[in-house]
Amino acid sequence: MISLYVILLPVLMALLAILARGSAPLVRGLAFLGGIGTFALALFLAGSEGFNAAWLPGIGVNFALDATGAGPVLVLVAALVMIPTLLVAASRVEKGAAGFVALLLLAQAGLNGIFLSKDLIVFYIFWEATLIPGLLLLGIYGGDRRRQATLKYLVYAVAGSFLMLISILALKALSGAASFHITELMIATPALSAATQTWLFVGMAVGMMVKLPLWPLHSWLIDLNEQNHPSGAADVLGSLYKVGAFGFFAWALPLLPAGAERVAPYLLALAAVTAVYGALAAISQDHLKRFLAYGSLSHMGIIGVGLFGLHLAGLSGAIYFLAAQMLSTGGLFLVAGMLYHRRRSFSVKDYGGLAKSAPAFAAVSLFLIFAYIGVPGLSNFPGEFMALLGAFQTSPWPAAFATLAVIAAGVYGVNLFQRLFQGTTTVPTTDLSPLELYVLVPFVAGVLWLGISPAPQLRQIEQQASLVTLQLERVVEAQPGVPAVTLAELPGGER
Amino acid sequence: MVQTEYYVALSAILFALGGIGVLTRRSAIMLFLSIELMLNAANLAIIAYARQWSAVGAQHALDGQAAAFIVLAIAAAEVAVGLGILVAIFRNRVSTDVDELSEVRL
Amino acid sequence: MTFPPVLDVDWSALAPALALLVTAAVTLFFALFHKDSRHVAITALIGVVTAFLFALARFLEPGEQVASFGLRYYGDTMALAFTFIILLGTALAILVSYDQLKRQDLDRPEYYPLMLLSALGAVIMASSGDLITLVLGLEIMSLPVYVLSAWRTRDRQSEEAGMKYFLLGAFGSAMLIYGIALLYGAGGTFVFEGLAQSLAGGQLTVLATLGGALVLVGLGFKASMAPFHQWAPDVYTGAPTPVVTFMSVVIKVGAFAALLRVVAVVFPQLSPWLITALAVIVAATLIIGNLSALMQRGVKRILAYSAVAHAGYLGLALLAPDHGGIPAAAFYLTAYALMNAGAFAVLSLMTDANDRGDDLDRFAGLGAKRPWLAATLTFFLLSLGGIPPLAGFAGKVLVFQAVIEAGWYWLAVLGILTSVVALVYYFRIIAYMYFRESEYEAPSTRSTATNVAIAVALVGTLLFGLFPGLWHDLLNVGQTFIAGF
Amino acid sequence: MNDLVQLASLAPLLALAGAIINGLFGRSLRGNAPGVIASLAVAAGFVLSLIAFLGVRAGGAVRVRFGDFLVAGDLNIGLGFHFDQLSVLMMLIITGVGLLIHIYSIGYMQGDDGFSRYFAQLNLFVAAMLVLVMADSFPLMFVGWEGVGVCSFLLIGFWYKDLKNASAGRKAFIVNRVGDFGFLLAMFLTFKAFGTLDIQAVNAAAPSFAYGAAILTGIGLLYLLAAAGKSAQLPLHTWLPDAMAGPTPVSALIHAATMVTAGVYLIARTGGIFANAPSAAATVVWVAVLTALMAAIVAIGQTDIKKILAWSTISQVGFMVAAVGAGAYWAGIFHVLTHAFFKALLFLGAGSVIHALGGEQDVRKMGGLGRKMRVTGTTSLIATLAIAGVPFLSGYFSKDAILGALLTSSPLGNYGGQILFALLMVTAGITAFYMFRWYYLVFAGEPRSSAEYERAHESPAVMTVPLGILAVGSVLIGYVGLPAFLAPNAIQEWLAPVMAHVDFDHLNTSAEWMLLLGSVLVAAVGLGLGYWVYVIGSGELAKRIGNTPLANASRGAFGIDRLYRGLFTEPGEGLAEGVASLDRDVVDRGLTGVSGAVPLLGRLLVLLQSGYVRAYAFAMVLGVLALAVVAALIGVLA
Repeated sequence: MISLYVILLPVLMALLAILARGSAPLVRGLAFLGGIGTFALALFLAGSEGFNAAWLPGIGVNFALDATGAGPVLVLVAALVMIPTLLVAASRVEKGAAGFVALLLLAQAGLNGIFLSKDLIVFYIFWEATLIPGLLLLGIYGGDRRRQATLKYLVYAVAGSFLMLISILALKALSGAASFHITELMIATPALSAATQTWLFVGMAVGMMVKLPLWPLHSWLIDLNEQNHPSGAADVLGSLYKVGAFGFFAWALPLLPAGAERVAPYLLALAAVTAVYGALAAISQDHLKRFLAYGSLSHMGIIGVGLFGLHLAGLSGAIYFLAAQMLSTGGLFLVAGMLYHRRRSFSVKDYGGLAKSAPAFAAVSLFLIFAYIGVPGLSNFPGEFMALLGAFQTSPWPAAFATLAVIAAGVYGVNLFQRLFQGTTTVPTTDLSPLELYVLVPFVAGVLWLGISPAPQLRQIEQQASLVTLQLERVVEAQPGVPAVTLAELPGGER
Repeated sequence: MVQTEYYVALSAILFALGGIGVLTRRSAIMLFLSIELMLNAANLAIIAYARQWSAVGAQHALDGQAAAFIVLAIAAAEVAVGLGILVAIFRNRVSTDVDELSEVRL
Repeated sequence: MTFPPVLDVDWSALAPALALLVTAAVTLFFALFHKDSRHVAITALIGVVTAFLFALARFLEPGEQVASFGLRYYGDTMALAFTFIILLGTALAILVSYDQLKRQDLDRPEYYPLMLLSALGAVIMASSGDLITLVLGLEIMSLPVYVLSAWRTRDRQSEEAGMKYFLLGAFGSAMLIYGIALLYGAGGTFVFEGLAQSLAGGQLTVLATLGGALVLVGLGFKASMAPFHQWAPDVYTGAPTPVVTFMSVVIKVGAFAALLRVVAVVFPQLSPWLITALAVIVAATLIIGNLSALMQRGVKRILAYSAVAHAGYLGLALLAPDHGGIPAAAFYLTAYALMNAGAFAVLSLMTDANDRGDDLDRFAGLGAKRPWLAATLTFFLLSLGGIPPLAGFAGKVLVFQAVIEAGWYWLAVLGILTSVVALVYYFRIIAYMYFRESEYEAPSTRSTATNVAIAVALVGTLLFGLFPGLWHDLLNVGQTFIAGF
Repeated sequence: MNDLVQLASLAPLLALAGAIINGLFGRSLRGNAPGVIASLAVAAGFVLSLIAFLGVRAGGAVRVRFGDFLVAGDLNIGLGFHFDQLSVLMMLIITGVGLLIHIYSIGYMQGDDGFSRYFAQLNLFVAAMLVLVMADSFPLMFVGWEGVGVCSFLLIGFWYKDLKNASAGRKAFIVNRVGDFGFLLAMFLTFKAFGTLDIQAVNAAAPSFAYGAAILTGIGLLYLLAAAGKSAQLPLHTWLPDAMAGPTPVSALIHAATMVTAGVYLIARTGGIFANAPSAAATVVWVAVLTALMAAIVAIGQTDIKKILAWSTISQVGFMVAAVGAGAYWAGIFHVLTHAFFKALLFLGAGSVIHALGGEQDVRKMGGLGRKMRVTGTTSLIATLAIAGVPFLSGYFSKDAILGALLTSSPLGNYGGQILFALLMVTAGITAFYMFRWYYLVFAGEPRSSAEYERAHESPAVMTVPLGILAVGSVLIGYVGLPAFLAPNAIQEWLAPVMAHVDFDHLNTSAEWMLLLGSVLVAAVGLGLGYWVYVIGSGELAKRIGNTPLANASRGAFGIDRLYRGLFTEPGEGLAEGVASLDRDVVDRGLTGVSGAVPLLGRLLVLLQSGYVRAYAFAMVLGVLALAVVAALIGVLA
């Protein structure tokens, strides 16, 4: 049931925040409450028993949630990230903070739904519904060119996900599965002919590539981050909402193994390109948020490499990286927001030598940057390492190419730190305010937590990742019509 | 006795004429009359078929003949409503040229 | 073949229609002697509710007899389902008209009686079991709407709308009737069942196929499917908003109910090519409707084209009658009735006394000025765009599921691509409301009745969006859906 | 005993604790407190290392496993430490020399406003370095590996207000990243080949491959790339001279004694692989020897007191890498040990001088300082002689061992072992020469700049005491590795159990003697040459040979830096720019353009909505006719 509450609570808080939009302190309180409450629930989420109710039985859709596998990990990290983000939103947004907070909470609810749903249609519902809060955040609170950015975001996201919907519906229609529940589908769909699987996989892949995002379907991401509210809170949501990888991991790959095996090489190539491409583009960015956007694009490329290597370690690593990047990327977006709060500019040129007047700020930022570029011992390393290692086992050359991004990461990482904090002091600036300190502490803590003890989370993820590899293995000796996996082998098999 | 095909052919011709009228006449009245023509063409066809089907059974013939009357009624009703609207419009702009009814477009 | 006696009257099946008829008559007299149109509206509402209750009673305990007049007038689940939707739409329209008539000085006594009669026609269409009943229903439905479209006398646009609609409508029904004549010639009866049986196996004549095609055209016109849709945008723009609220829902429901019957029962016996033709028509409708809406600046007109587009999505269901297409269509129409009526209700609060001012610029900054109004409209638009978790999405899933089950993949892909476009123009309105500063002062119109309508529509949109099962299950409960199947 | 050894696992944690304390509360601590705390942390680490040393000597290698780190299916990497003869020795060097340098820094960094930050970062470095040597798996080792890189980045750019220093740190970090790239790929390939990343397991499994198997060679070369990055070997040596921008004690600890030897340690650790991949091993030696020679030549031409030492470090590390490449792992580690003492001593001496001269680093402005700075001068002399290879000092023995190894390593035989030997001999001579130059220009002769000379003064005890201790070490430490044919070679025996086996041809005693004499001779020649050029020739000679091409090349470090700037840096920046603009102007625009076509179509369709009733009717008729025609066709066909 917790898996249900973890979705309902943010929604409830969002509604309350709207109603309480009159009083800022009340809104702040609700935001904090929503963040903490969801996090508390998320702590007990893993392994809690799921939830299942008929939703549209006519065509076999059940509202099925389940807290096994990778979902709970992502929910937990996202919840951790949301606490400070909500705080920032509630205190740094001048006009309409309540709406901002509400939209963030709604989006969080949607994310939790994406991560926990075990019914393909329900998954799609959350996938699609979460888009709207993001759009409104961008459109209402964004910068001058927000309208173009919104339109671009809308078109990319919707065009992709609608095609995905067709694939999803065809999935059941063609495989004759009894329902859209993962267990039913997993038994039925691998029996489809490889050609059919390929088509369906491509259909799903389009939608997920947009949200991964992979080159060349990433342009929306850059504008989104550039135009979002300067506080950076909305960008944090953006970094949480990169759910394409999870979509592949939880649905496309296990449901269409034969299709995956055919298409994966091309996606792998794209991902490798994305990794290096993003890193290179990041090096020469002057706009802080564009910089971060390209940097995380590179991360997404590496995640893609991990996924499409179709190797157990790579898959686990990719998803772990997906969780970890929420912290470093999100934290840095908030840091960018804090810099903007001081100088009203995102241009790196306007900064320099801040370490002198704001040593603590510099230290935390450096810490997050190192996490961001995957320094071992910090959050991004385990995932990055395993993703590349896994992919290397199956297809060395693309993986090796993607590993080049590590060098580029070193370049843009230290470049950024230097241009912001080192050199001769431009204008003295204030060090972290108490609020900012409270905001950044969770990130630092989380970065250390994910960096030093990844094993427990990795085990949870592996439980689901092994399912993918299992399905893929079955492809080899699969005879048409013979179910690839049996109910017993599936996590949360009971419906 | 005359074969059904001929009636149907005639009705088809009438129907076509009506259609052409609709496309060519600019006066709402004439346009409307063309439509009436089409309706009557349909009626003719129905009656013709009714006669043909009476061979199979009275039931079928009755169906058609009843239908013919209903269609007549419909035509009448349309006239009533149509002329009503027409008069209303005529009161405003002293013309029944349908091509002037083209303010709302695109 | 043998038919049950012609005069087997199943009153419980007829009850809803009769209720509407009686109310129409009563309100007519009532209105003549009573100035305040609001009381008329309430009587009309009572009539609608009565009809609804009759239909409900029948729905809960379906009689052993599915139809009366020898399969000429159905009282089966399908007929009742569509009756519900028609009554729902009518009720919403009445609520929207409640205050608007006086404000826009449209209140002349015949308004509500005409509306009820039109609804009656739609109900008859939905229940019709033979082509003649169908035509009767269609005319009873259409004629009052022709008049209502021109209701704003001495308003050139309104008159033009009425005239256009009437002329083209008459043209369309002429074709329909001629098609019926040809079908009668081929099958010797007007009853769907009879036609199906007599056409089955027999040598198929060109005239029969042509008859089917003409019937398709006639009904397609009412359903505003391309290329027979062009009246819709102009009429929607010209006609008074409350009237548009009514016809955008009720007429579509009536037309599609009839289409579903014909396509499901008769077409299988005609040339399979007709289905292909239908598919082409649907495709054209989807493309034209959505792409044309993209260019509009008037919100009313955007919704008009979107209505055309939605005819296309319903057309998808039409292509899969025996793959759950019919319950899908019924559900979709329910959702459509709610969200479309809701959207027009909001619109009626936006327009001025002369029903002008639906330009996009008027909506700029509405989110700040009239937050609740903007929020509700946003809900309706997103639902129209098929965004979960709103009713529109559930409808879309059902329809596409059906059409895919039926194997129309290219049509499904086309439909989904066009609906991307659709979302763009719906979202354009939202963007104006929230992402821009307002240039005009927000409209001050307030109306409790309209708010009630909006509330009902909103609750319905959310309810059927969050729990679509509630309604959809009732639609395909075990019993055969279309009598005779 | 094991438990006691395991206790040493606390060493890095203690250092880390010190770092955290100084980092968080450093600025509120008064006076020398940060320095003291940091030194205590390292001292405790030294004691623990000593315990571990004794424990290992008594009971052999010990493994500790705290838990899992990275797990996925057959990938199972634990958090664990491995204490064996090699790692404890390294721990001793790190903590021992580290402790002395910490103490020295208290004096050196006196009054710097980044005092606590300095010690926090220095402690952090020690922690990372300990993790590096103690790790039992490659990924954990990589944690330390990158950790020390980060610390070196921070400490090189310690005085970040001058962007030059900061950029030096950046350069170091980026060049090291290139090495890390190699390390990562090496790990991936290792896992592909061995199915594990446990160092011991890999070493154990290596022999099961065919001798010289391609995959082993590949892994070896990738690890070489990693080592080249950390240990500043060709072609990744360019960062180390710039790294001198950091505080001198940092240069002593990180860029002389410990971090730069990580590459040596890595190759020694993975000896199992290199021992079975002769071509890879030979490549290692070639790279190392060429580096040593090149760096030695460059060292001659430098005028910055620290830069000379930096190049000398590159050269000396070259010696070590050559040794481990040749398979004489013990010799390499032995040189790491001795070098740690005398090179740290040299740097600290230099630091003491810089300290005395208030930041002056140009040797041409020095001279005769020995007279005013007795301790510094004497200890520096000892170090100079030691590194020059003067008999009976530590450098002599370790260098001799390396030369011998190159001569006798049998796998190297097929890859030009003799040539390598000869080259390294020459390098040894050059070493003696430039070190003499260094010492003479700084401490001996007449003061060339009176102003500086006047300012000069001996440094406080907190700095000189460490100098003394290191000096003693520089003299004595060599005796743990006496030539095997003369006396028991303690260090070789000590390391024997953990080192992969490589065959060496046995030299007869006379040859051994020849070798010893040879290296003595070389050292003598080098020093003599220096004496001739700088004392007798009193610099005139230097001026005359000063503008030969070789000399210019030496001064310009063979222009490799410039080459790289033209070859990688600028094209790299260009590439980045290119990608950015490509994304902005092509990818983005292109997709937007495609979507722009849709509204256009919409415009066309809207034109059909002419508003004329009859046009609409016409459209309907067209539709009907289309249907009719097709219907008719169907009928005809049927």
